[in-house]
This record gives sequence, C-alpha cells and structure tokens, in this order.
Amino acid sequence: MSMRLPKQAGEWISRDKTVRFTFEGQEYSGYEGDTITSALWAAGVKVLGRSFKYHRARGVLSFANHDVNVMVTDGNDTNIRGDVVALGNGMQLDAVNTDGGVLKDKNKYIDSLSPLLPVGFYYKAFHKPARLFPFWEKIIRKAAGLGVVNFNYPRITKRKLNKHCDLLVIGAGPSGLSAALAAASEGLEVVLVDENQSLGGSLTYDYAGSESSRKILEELQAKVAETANIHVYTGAYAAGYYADHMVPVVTAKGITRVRAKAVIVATGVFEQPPVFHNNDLPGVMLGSAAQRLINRYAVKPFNKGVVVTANAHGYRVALDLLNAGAKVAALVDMRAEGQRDDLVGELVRKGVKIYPASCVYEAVATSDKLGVQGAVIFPFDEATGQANPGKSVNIDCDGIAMSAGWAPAAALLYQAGTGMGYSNDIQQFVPNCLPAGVFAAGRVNGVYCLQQRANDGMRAAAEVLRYLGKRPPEVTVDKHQGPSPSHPYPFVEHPKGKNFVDFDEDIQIKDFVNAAKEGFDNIELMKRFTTVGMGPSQGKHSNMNAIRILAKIRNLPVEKIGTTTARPFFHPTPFGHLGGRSFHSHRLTSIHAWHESAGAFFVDVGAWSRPAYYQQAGKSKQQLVQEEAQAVRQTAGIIDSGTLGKIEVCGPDAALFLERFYTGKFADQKVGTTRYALLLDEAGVVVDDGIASRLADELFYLTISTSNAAAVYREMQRWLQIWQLNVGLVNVTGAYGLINVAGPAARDIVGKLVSIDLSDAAFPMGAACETEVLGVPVRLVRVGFVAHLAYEIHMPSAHGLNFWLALMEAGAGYGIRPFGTDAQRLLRLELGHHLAGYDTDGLTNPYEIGAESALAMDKPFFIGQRSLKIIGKKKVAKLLVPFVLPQEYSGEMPQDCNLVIDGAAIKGRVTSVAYSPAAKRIIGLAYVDPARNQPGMVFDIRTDNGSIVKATVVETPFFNAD
Amino acid sequence: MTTPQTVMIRKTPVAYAQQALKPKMGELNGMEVALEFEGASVENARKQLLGVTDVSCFQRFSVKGPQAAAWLAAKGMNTPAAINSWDDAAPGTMILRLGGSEFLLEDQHSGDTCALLAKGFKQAEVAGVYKVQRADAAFILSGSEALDLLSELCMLDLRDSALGANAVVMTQVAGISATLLRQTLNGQQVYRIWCDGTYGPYMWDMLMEVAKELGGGAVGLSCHFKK
Amino acid sequence: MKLLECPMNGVRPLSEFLFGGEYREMPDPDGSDDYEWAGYVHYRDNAPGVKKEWWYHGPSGTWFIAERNTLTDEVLKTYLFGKDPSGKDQTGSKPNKNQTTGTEQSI
Amino acid sequence: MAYQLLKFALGREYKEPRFFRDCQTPKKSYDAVIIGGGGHGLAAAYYLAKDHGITNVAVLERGYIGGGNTGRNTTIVRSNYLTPDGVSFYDASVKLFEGLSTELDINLFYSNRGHFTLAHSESAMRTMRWRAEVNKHVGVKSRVVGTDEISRACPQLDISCSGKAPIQGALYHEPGSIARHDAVAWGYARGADSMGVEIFQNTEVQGIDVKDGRVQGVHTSRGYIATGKVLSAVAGFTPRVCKMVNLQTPIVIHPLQACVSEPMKPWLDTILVSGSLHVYVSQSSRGELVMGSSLDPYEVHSTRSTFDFVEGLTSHIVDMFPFLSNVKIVRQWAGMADITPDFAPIMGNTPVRGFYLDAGWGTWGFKATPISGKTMAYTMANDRPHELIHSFRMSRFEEYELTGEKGAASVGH
Repeated sequence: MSMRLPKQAGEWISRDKTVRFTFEGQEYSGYEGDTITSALWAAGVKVLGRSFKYHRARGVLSFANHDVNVMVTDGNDTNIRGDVVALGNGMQLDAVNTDGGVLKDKNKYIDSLSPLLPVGFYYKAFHKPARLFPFWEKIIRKAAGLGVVNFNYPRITKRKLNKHCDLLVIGAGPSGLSAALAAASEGLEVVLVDENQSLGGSLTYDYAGSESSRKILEELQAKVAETANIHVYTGAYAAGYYADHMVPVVTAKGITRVRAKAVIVATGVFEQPPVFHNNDLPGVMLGSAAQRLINRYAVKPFNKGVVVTANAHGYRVALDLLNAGAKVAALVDMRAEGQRDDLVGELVRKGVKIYPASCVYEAVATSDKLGVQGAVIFPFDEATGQANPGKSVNIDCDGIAMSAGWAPAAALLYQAGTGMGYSNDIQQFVPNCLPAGVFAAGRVNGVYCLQQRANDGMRAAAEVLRYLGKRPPEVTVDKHQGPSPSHPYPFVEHPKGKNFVDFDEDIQIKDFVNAAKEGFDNIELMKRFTTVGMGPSQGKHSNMNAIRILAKIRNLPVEKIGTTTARPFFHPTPFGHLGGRSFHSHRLTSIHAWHESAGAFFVDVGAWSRPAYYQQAGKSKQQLVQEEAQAVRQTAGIIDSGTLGKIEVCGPDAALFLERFYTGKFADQKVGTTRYALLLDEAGVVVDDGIASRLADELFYLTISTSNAAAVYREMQRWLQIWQLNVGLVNVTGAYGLINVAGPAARDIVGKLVSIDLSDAAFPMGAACETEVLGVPVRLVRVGFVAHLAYEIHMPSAHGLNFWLALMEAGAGYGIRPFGTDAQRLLRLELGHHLAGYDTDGLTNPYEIGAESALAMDKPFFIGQRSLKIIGKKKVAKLLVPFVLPQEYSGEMPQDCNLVIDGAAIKGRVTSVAYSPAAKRIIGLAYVDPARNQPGMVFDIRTDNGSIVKATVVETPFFNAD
Repeated sequence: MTTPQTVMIRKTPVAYAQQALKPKMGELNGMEVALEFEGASVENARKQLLGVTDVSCFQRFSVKGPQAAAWLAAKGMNTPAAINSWDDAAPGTMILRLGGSEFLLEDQHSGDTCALLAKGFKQAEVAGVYKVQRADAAFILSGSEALDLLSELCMLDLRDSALGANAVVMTQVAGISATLLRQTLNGQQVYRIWCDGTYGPYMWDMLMEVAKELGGGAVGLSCHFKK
Repeated sequence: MKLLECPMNGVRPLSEFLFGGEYREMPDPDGSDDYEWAGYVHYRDNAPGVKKEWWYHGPSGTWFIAERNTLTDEVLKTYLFGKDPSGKDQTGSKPNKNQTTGTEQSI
Repeated sequence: MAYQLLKFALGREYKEPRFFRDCQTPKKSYDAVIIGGGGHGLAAAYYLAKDHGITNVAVLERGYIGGGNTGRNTTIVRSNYLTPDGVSFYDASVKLFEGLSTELDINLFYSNRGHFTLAHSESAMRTMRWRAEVNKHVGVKSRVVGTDEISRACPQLDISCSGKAPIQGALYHEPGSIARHDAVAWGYARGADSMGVEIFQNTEVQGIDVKDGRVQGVHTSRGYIATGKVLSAVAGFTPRVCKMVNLQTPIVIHPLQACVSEPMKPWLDTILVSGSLHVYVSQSSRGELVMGSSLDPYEVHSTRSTFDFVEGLTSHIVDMFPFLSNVKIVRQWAGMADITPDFAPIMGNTPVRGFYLDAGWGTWGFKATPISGKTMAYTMANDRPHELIHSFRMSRFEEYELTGEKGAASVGH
C-alpha cells in the first residue's frame, strides 16, 4: 500500500523523475530526491533491517543518519545507510546482517534466546574448558559484524582540499543561518556546513506545517544565497573538531579541511527515544522522524498512530500527522501536568484524545512480529517513574511516534574541550565553559524557542566578531521559559524487557541495571561492559538515556554521572575519503631514465630510487651482482651515487665546527685532501660516517650516507646555532650529481675526460680538488671505499647524464660496466669497510666497530666524547670482526643476521656476508665475543636451517689487491 | 684528454616524467625544455583554465650568508628589504629573499644577469657570502583553477588576501619542501613553484594528476614565452 | 592539524615541522662527573608543564625554540635560539669560550 | 561452557555478584600501595596476593579501572622481540595469557590469530631474520616467510601495496594473539579483590611521602595512607608520579593513537603489522577492524586525537586493502605512552627505597600485563628485582647498558 502523500509544500523529491530499484528481490519505485528508506516506506515496506544482536525486525527510528539497523548492500558496496543515502536508479538492494532475507532471517530465533544472553554474557561463557574456545570463537565470529565486504570494490581516491575562513558555522538551522548572516554582514568570510541537502535544519520538518515558519526559512535561504561571503556546503558533515579550529568537512566528493579563526557549533539536538516494551518495532519511530518523512519526502509514517510525548514537540508531531492524513488515535503525555497551550485545544478540536500523565506501556506486535498492531497505555507516575497497570487502555494502531526529549549534538563541542553542565530547566547538558574561538548557538546551546534560536545565532556571531577584535552591538537571548523540552526519565519498566535503549547493540534497561549490580556502575565502565554507544551510531540515541538510567540506579543527579568522551567521527567516515590522494614522494637522480633503460632493478633508499643491480635475461640476481663486482675488480665499474648527502661547510670557523661535530681532526687537514668523518650522538652512539674533503681553507665538502643526509644536515644546523660559529652551511645534496668510477682502469677512463694529472703521486688516495671536466666545474675525489683505485666526480646534477654517457663512452674500450648498490655492498665488504646503519644499529658505539683510530679523544670537545669517556672504561660487549669460511665450504650459505652462538649463548650476529669472487670464498663481518677477535680465532654461526658453521677471524682486506 | 668542444645540453630535471607525453623539445640556456605538448590552441585554452609549465631551464644564481645582501647590492642588484619576499633584482631578473640571508635570483626566460653574477663570484674573495649551488625544478601554474589545485596540494591559505603580491613562502607542496609565490605574467596571474630538482619528476606527476582531473594539463614554454 | 608559528616563516601546519626534543643546557663536560653527565644524556624531568623545545621548520631549514605547555599542547611563544623577545631566555646566553661574532643566525 | 548461559535464563533474580567491592574509605596503612588501576597495577596486586600472600594492598586509581592504556590499546599479544631478554620476558607473558581465562574465570577472548610483521624492503627483511633467529634461539615460534605464505593467510592483502611499497616477506609469529583488553583488567580486579586487595577508583594520588630515602606513605584525595612499598604502574603518568619522589627518568610521553572501523563480517583472520607503512591491523570478534599507527611525533601529556593520524593510517590501509575505500571509520582515540630511549620498559627498584617502577612501556604494555604483574609482585615482595627484568633496570641508562630493542624498532606493536 502506497504511503506517498500528495505534494507537500517543502518536499525534497522530484516527482517528475521516477527511480526504479529493488529491495530484497522485489521491484519498487521512488522519486529522485528520495532516500532508500523514504522510498521503501512510501512503498509500504516497513521491515528494513534486522538488529545486530537479536536479529529483531527494525524500521525507521531517527531517519537522521543513525538508523543503524537499516543498512543495506547493493552487492558492491556495503553498510549503506538507508535513512540518508540517496536512492539511485537501478539499485538492487538487500539488507545486511540477515541470513535468508530481512523477512525470513534465519537468525531471528536469537531474539527468543535473549534471556540466555544477558549483558556481558560472553565474558562468562565459552572459556571453560579452554580447548573448546576456538570452536565457540568460530561461531561467535560468524555472527559478528554487519555487512559483507566486497573484496573487488574499486579503490577510490577522493580529493582532500584545504579551505581557510574567518568563521565556520556548523549546522544551518535557524540559529546557524542567523549566525552566518550576521557574521557575513560584518564582512567575515563564512563557511556554512549542513549535513542535509537543503538549508534550514529543523525548519525543514518541524514547523513545516506552518506558513509563517516556511516564510522565515525561505527568507533565510534567499539571504544566504545572495551573500557572496558565505560559502555553503550542503550534504556535508563536520567530522570532528581538531586543534586550532580545524574541522574536516565530509561530502560525497571528498573532504575539505576547513581552518577557521572561529567556529560556531549550531548542530542542534538528537531526539531521544522514550523506552518501553517493543519500542523498536517497525512503525515505532521518533516524532522528528515522522515529521521528516512527511515534510521532506511526502511519506505518511503510518495510517493510524499513537503519539507518546513529554513536550510540546509531540503535539506538533500530532498536528503534522493529522495534516498528512494519518489518524492520531491517542496522544499520550508522560507529564503529570500535560501540555498547557493552544496546541492542546487545536488537537482536541481535531478529535485527538489526549491522555495526560500516561505512558505507552508497550507496543503490541503483530503476530509475525514485523510491525505494530496496538499500544497499551498505562497511567504514569512521573515522580516515581512507575507505570500503573490499574487503568490500562488498549488502542489499535499501526505506528507510534515518540517525542520525549532531546540530547545535544555536542560531539564537536566536547572534542574542542568545552565544559558542559546539566541544566535542570531543560534537562539537558549545555555548554558552560567554551574554549577560545569556539561558540555554540541554538538548541545545542539549550535555546529552544524558535525566535530565540535565531537570536542566539546572532548573539554567537556577535561574540565571534568580538573575539576577532571587532565591536558589534550586544545581542540578548531570553532564558528558557516554560516546561522542559526533555523528560528527565522517560522509561517504562516491563517484566518482559525488550525496552530498548541502544538500538545499535540491542541493549535494554535491565542490562544497565545488571551491569551496575556487577560493579560496572560508573559511566565509562558501564559503556565498556554493556557496549552502549559503541555501535556505528556512537550513542546518538542512547548515551543520554544511559546516563539517566545510571543516575537513577545510583540515586545521583545526572550531572554527577558525567558523560563518556566524544571522539571523532561525528558520522562514520570512509577510508577512501580519509586517505585521499596520498603523497608518496620520491627522488630520482638525473640518470634515472638511463638506469631504467639498462634494466636496473630499483630499490628505495630513503626517498630515493637506486639501482640495486642491472637485470639481464637469463641471469640470476646473484650472478649479476657477482659479475658487476668482478668488473670493478678486473677493469672498471661505474655507479650513480648522486643520492649521497652533500654538504658544504664554509667560512672562517669551518674547521672548528667540524672538529666539534665529528670525532676526528680537521683543523690540520690540508687543502686538497679528504678525511674520514665519524658522527656520534651525545650518548656516544654511531650515527653516520662520511668523507670530508677540504677544497679550500674555508670550504669543506662533506659526503654523508644517503639515508642520513637530511638528519645530519639538520643536526649541523642545530649545533651551529648553539655554538654560534662563523660558518655557512649549504646543503647541495640535490644540486650535485655524483658518479663513481672504480677499478684498475678507472684512472685511464677518467683521465680521458680530465686534464689534471691523476698519477698516484699527483693525485693519491684521499686527494680532492675542484677542476673542470667537459667544460663544467666539478669536484674530483679519489676514494677507496669499493676499490683501491676509484674516482668520484661531483658535477652539477643536471649534467649527470652527460657525464655518465661520456664516462661510459670513455670506458667502452675497457669493458666498463654499471653496478648497483648490491655490488657496491659486496665490494666494500671485500675491502673490509663497515656500513653505518647496516653493520651498526641504533646502539652501536665506536669501540664495538673498532673505530678507535677515528676518535680524537685529545680534542677539547666533540659530540659524544664525554659519553665515550664513560663507555671507554667499560668492557666492550661485542666486537665487529671480519671473518671467512673455508674455501671448500659447501654447506648452507649463512645470511645477514644469522646469530653468532657459543653453546647456549648468543654472542653476536653476522651483519654482512657474501661470496666474494675476489677472495674466492664466503666472507663477512660479524659481532663476536671480544675475546674471540684475533685473526685465526674461530667462532660459530648458526644458519637458517640450524646448522653450525665455523667461521675464522681474519684481517682485511679479504683479498690481495695486487 | 678529449674534451668535446661543443657545450653539453642538460636535461630538465622533469624530463623523466615528461617523456611519455612526447613534447616538442627545444633548448634554452643550455637546457632542453618542453616547448609544446598538444599545440597552441589547446595549450592557450589550458593556460587560462589550468596549465603546468616546466621552467627549470631558467638561469639561477643563489648566495647566502651575513654579507649576501650587501654583496648583491654592490653588484647593482635590487634586493628585497623584507624577509620572505621577492622583487625584480634587475630588469628581467627576479630575486627571492629566502628567509633572512639567502637570495635566489632567476632570469625570467633568458638573460645573463645570473651568469654574470656567477662569473663574478670568487668564494675566496668575499667574506660572509656563500654561493648556493642549486638545481631546481621550477614550474608555472596558471589559470582560473590554479588555486583549486593548490588547495589540494598545499595546506596554506594562498588566496590573494593571504598571500601578498610580493610574498615568498617556503612550504610543502604535495608533501615536499617547495618555494611558492604569485606573479603576473603577460597580464595573467600565475603561481610559481620551485623544488629540489631530484623531486622534479614527482612534483610534475602530482601537478599533472590533479590538473588533469580539473580539466587542465601540460603547457609548453612557448605558450607563455614567444621567442 | 595543529598550527605552529615559525619565527621566520609565520604560522604553519605542524606537518611542516620536526620536533627536536627538549632544549637542555649542556653541563661543562670537563666539570661534571660521570653520573652528572649520564644524567644529562638520559634523565629529565618530563612531568607536564611549559618546556623549551627545539622545533625545525623543514621547508626553510629553520631551527627555533618553542615554549610549549606539554599538558595542553599550547604554544606560548616561539623565537630563534638566543633571541627570546622578552629577554628572559637563557638559551645560548652562557658565554661560549669559542664564540665568534658575525654569525649567520637564520639559515 | 554454554551451560553457563542456561543459568542466566533460569534464574529469576539476576544473581551475578559484583566483580569487585565498591571501596570508599581506605585504611590508615597497607603493606603495599599500587598506584594505577590498569592491567599492570591490578595484575601486580593479584600476584602479590596469590604468589606472595600479601593481601593488605590498596590499588589507587585516579579514574576507573582499566581506563588508561589498558582500555585504549589495540590488544595485540606477541613475543617476537629482538633481544633474548625481551623475547624471554614476553614469552613468559604469552604463556600466562594462554591460561588466564581459566585462571581468572573470565572469557578474555584470547584469540590466537598469528601475527605477520610485513617487510617492504631488503633491510626490513634482514631485521625480520634477526628477530626470527633470536626468537628461535629462545624457543619462540617465529620465522621468516615469503609472500606466498602471507597471501595464503590473508588473500585479500595487495602484496604490492598498490605499487607503493611491495611486500618482500614477513616475520610470522605463530603465537600472536588478540584479547579483550577491558576483561583483562576486570578479571585481575576480581581476582585481587577476592583475595582481599582493596581497589579504590576515583582516587587521586597527590603526593608521596619520602623520608631518609624511604617511602613512608601516599597522600590521596581520600586521605593519607601509610605504607612502605609503593608501586607506580601509571603508563602515561609516570613522570608525574616520579616527580613526587624527585626521581628523574628517561621517559618521555608521546600519544599513541588508534581507530576502529564499522563492524563487517570477519574476513581478516590474522594480525598484520607493517613497519614501513606504520600500520597494524586486526579484526575483533565484533567485526571491527582495530587499527593503530606509530607514536605521535612529539611530546604531549593528553589523549587528544589528530586528523593527520587517521589520514595517514587510512591511506596506508587502503594501499594494503584497496577494497576498503568505502568502508568507514567509526571512532578514533588516543592513549599516552611512556617512551624510553631504547624502547624497553623500566622495571624494578629505584634509588628511592620502597618505590618501585613499572613504566616505560612504550606501545607494548598490554602484552606484558600478566608478566609485569607477576615480576613486579615478586620484586616488591622480595625487595629485589625478578631475574626476568634484570635488563630492564633503570640504572642501565647511567651504566650505558641500554637494551638492544631499539635496533629493530620501527613499529613494534
């Protein structure tokens, strides 16, 4: 039976655009503008989902983005919220969390088992005997969760934007709209956000029956539309409040991080369900939900209904129902005094019977338990909260609208650090101490009268202007008059329970009572034990009622109970939105394209991509790495080392600076030479090592290992500030390219390009100079890290490829071969050099790697020196030594990080191990017992498969260079 | 020794990222540069909507140190008085004051101011001035949607009301350090972005990825500078 | 994201900064015994309160001092090392035997 | 067993007793006072009573029990550490956990799911081997596995991580488990309470009385309590409590954040950790994905949430599981972690006689709950550190004998 109404004045649907869809296999149609729920309800479908725990039938509850029991899947996406997600043509929808469909859910039997499953039952069952728990756990895990995830769902990248404004107004109801307009008229740039598709907040449903309120709404909407400095985001929710007024605003398209100078929270209130037996049946809904159905979507909530209320709002709901052509069989007012204004007369004139001082004791379920067939009304003693069974009235109806009170939508205020106090005038938490730059207006601020809500918006805007240094006129807001909009205790006990407080988690009144009996009688423990508020709606309709129940149990005023902490997000927010377009930055040298075309296999080193080795068809990595290394030993190899950190230290105090920064001496270093530079931290731990080339009296050029470059430069900057030396630091890591040509033919190859004398006498190991190559100024350094004869050429990085090509050409006749980081690691190992960060870890001190010779302990100061004086008094715990395996060794190849074992004790580990084609045996570095560090001594390495290999300590280099 | 006599042409730092687009390349200041991607009519329209242009080939010269400002002034350069601001150092050459005591000069399109300064700089002769070797990837971002693009890649408020006409900001763009300012080029307000050249391909890719979504794309150098 | 004011570059989102730890005056290495030195390296009063901290603005390479309440995460002020505008700052005020003048302060 | 459920159905009155008494007025003195009613403090109280017969004990909790990091962590239990001492210690914890539901008679949902630490680079693979070798040496089941085995355990995982950080392999740790964190605290509280320990919630310690280098008592919001032994088990608040006895430590407080998705039908059966992507994720018995990341990058003594955390985390999760794009995050939260320079705890006696420290837990506190309780109870009862915690002694810092956990710690949850 169609529940669609004739055109309603402010309706959000487009009747000329029909939308066809299916739900649980049945075909339906709705209109563009419908949500899934409104279209189904219009089509007369009332069972929209099943509850999480007991699998009870559920329909509309809030119709405000917390109908968590109405989640559907379209086969592609899951956990789609029917109450707010727009209907799309061709959607094929099914309810989640059912076994066999929403009507015939095979799990509905769990409802009748509910007495077996009291609060916290799972803590008390299934664990004995322990061996059976995995069996029970499988069953429990099968029952867990809501929707089924589609593993083929595509990756979606949403944009994440940044927006700056003077004022962010969250909520475009009467107070938010008034606030935005007032602030904008004073010239502020305003962002106005509302989660609905249309501005107006409660004006789009609550006062919708009234001509005058519609006029107010239209005027406000028109004014906002013509105000250029109000930027409106509809269909957008403020997901959370973060430090310094940053509020991510979420729409279907993505997230905008709004950074405001001030924020007005005008988020309104959530209607709270009164609690009675079967208050969850499809057809029982909040009054505001009924109004939304009628006034936004032109859908009749039910044909003949009962309104249960404890405030004026319920009377307006009844009027809206009557206007929509529904019969109102009774209006049940829980208050002893009932309502005392014109609304009463109006309803009575329209034939509605009013039951003051009464309650709905239970909703009577239809025989199939899928809907309402009546309501049982009992007199209600407001003072004691007791229903009196004496004079009950049974009323036939197919729906119940509930309006007993509200809870502030104050999550953002809490997150901002707002102090909230409980107002007995309105039985609601209201802000009483707002953080700087954060303001509240409207019902979330405890202001209920429509005119005063607009005033309150203007008042908040005036406070914002004052906060921003302007002088606006004072705006006053009248204090709340008349009866409270919320009932202090709208709960009706029932021997059969099923009076739901939390619809997400199926939590009933007795669950709270029992939790308290077991000692979980403060709000946080109660939340954890009962799981109230932990479902997807995050307590929007349950937290306040939980607090009221606990206050009653403990016989304390509500404010003594306090609230649980409100965490982001306001509404659940998709991974894809939050992740957005992730920035995966990376650095490439100017030779990258060449490496790629030469078959390089790249590895990430910090932000850089570096060739690990160059692939060739039919050859293994192992083979290629050996070949690349052999080329260096036999003729020449070439490697792109442009990723190394490069720092210039210049100025009169340059040498002094380095003497303090590094462990060695630099003051007496001759121009044109290089020195080893070892950096420690203040605890004496090895941080990095590199090479310092003195290019002029006042110019040192440092190379730093790739992954430490940025950190070392930062530390140089920091210490320079502390020491106040006359030094300039220039980080030229990206500005210079670096190519290393190594091997016996290196001199001949490099000599083809450079004009200076490269002979050992003129340019020995450790020499460095500035010269010109190919007409370009370069820095040339003779190094010995991977081979005894090797040259580093440092050139402006845009010339890197040219130099690479020129060197390849120059070396062609010698069989020059590019090599990657894998071969480099092997080559330096063959020479016995350790790699900082590879052969050391975050706690290694220089004594453990045998670096005493690099420590100028006689200097007045260097970073880490004082700690070394302490460490130096202690016995070294482990020592890095070079080792070899017997040439004939044919067992399992030891790997890096295999342990050095002595009986039952771990003595150390292998840090580098490889087969050396030059030494023709397996060589490596390992930490060993310091007592076993002498050449010729033997220690045990345990390989992956557990076998013990005898390794022998040797001296380096591992092979005879001649 | 066999030094080639011809001057070697450098590749732009973003060449790697551009190669798939197969732009028409030319040479400026000794560097290869993409002159045109899809033809003048497409790129002229794109320039108005959202265009990304590689101008890494512009000549640059940079110094830092306590005496840097004085040294530049002595060389006849106009230096900005305020920190983090830019100005014209000389006709056709802009100068960015990066923080307090570092200066970046850039010849717009062509010119030899930077080359002359570089030639005239001898480290040993000037105290308190240190040459800063640079290898920037540099971009022009033009068009009505440029701010929209930047609002995704940069967290700063870059509206005209917040970003002064002569302001220089050192910030993060697409998660990496970059220098950014706005400038008027042939009557059009454009944004200029510099980052370390080794991040150039990444930056180009990110700018293009977002630009394409917004209907924009690559614009060749010729579209902004008719030779 | 939290905002922080770099003394050279103004207010920026926290993602542009690196935390450099608490600023602590180094004791005279020659004048302190092993225990005192180990205490300087390892021990600190890390109860919440206003602390002087090192922060680094990455895009410009600027180290500076922030006085921050570590309980509320509120930044009271920021300034370059040794340049507390109130003049109360003791950082770097100790005479340094090797200190020279004409240094470059902001790099 | 399930017959327990019938008991609930048949009884007319709800007869479940209180978990623990509602203590309001402390006695004048106790044999020991434990500051901090989290898992660690309650476990220490439990083992003091059970193992050492010391039952005249007060546990003082500023808020409510289990409300600190016990209730904020992502509930992972494992022992695949790097140092032999670390592995042995946590292995002892895992073994206690395995029998804990039975011992405390509460279902902790201790769920053995297996734990993969993903390696996205060769250097990460080296560290995995290092950990595996040490674990094997100590008898803990950890081994280096290839991508095929990871895919078998979690076929939904994109091994290439959307091409951004291809997975090379992993350290597989068979005993890796998750548990219901709150229940651990409640179980220990009930156990301790039943043996006579008094638990005071909403009770703040305002000062500690020390005379001649010895603890004399504590000043609380419920009055002065005399005692000769005080244990501080207050992760996140350690520096504040240490200040009361003028003790400086290397501990710095950094927030650690986590978040949870909406419930979905369980599909992720294992625990996944990625150091390079700063992600750890498992799926709870409620069907929620429970996720965390690395520590916040700077010191803050508060539990505020940041948006950057959840942005970074989700982008990495989507790299691993692209199909989660439209699945939603429900809630994020934070705890405060004690961080030490070597990523190992500080446990044992202190220079202040009678003041014992159970601190410096970084991000690993939950998994150590039983063993920390047991070893600290031993340490307090005997006034000398239990042998399992020797390398976690505070004096290691001034002795420059830091533990080696730092070597492998990128993300270590």
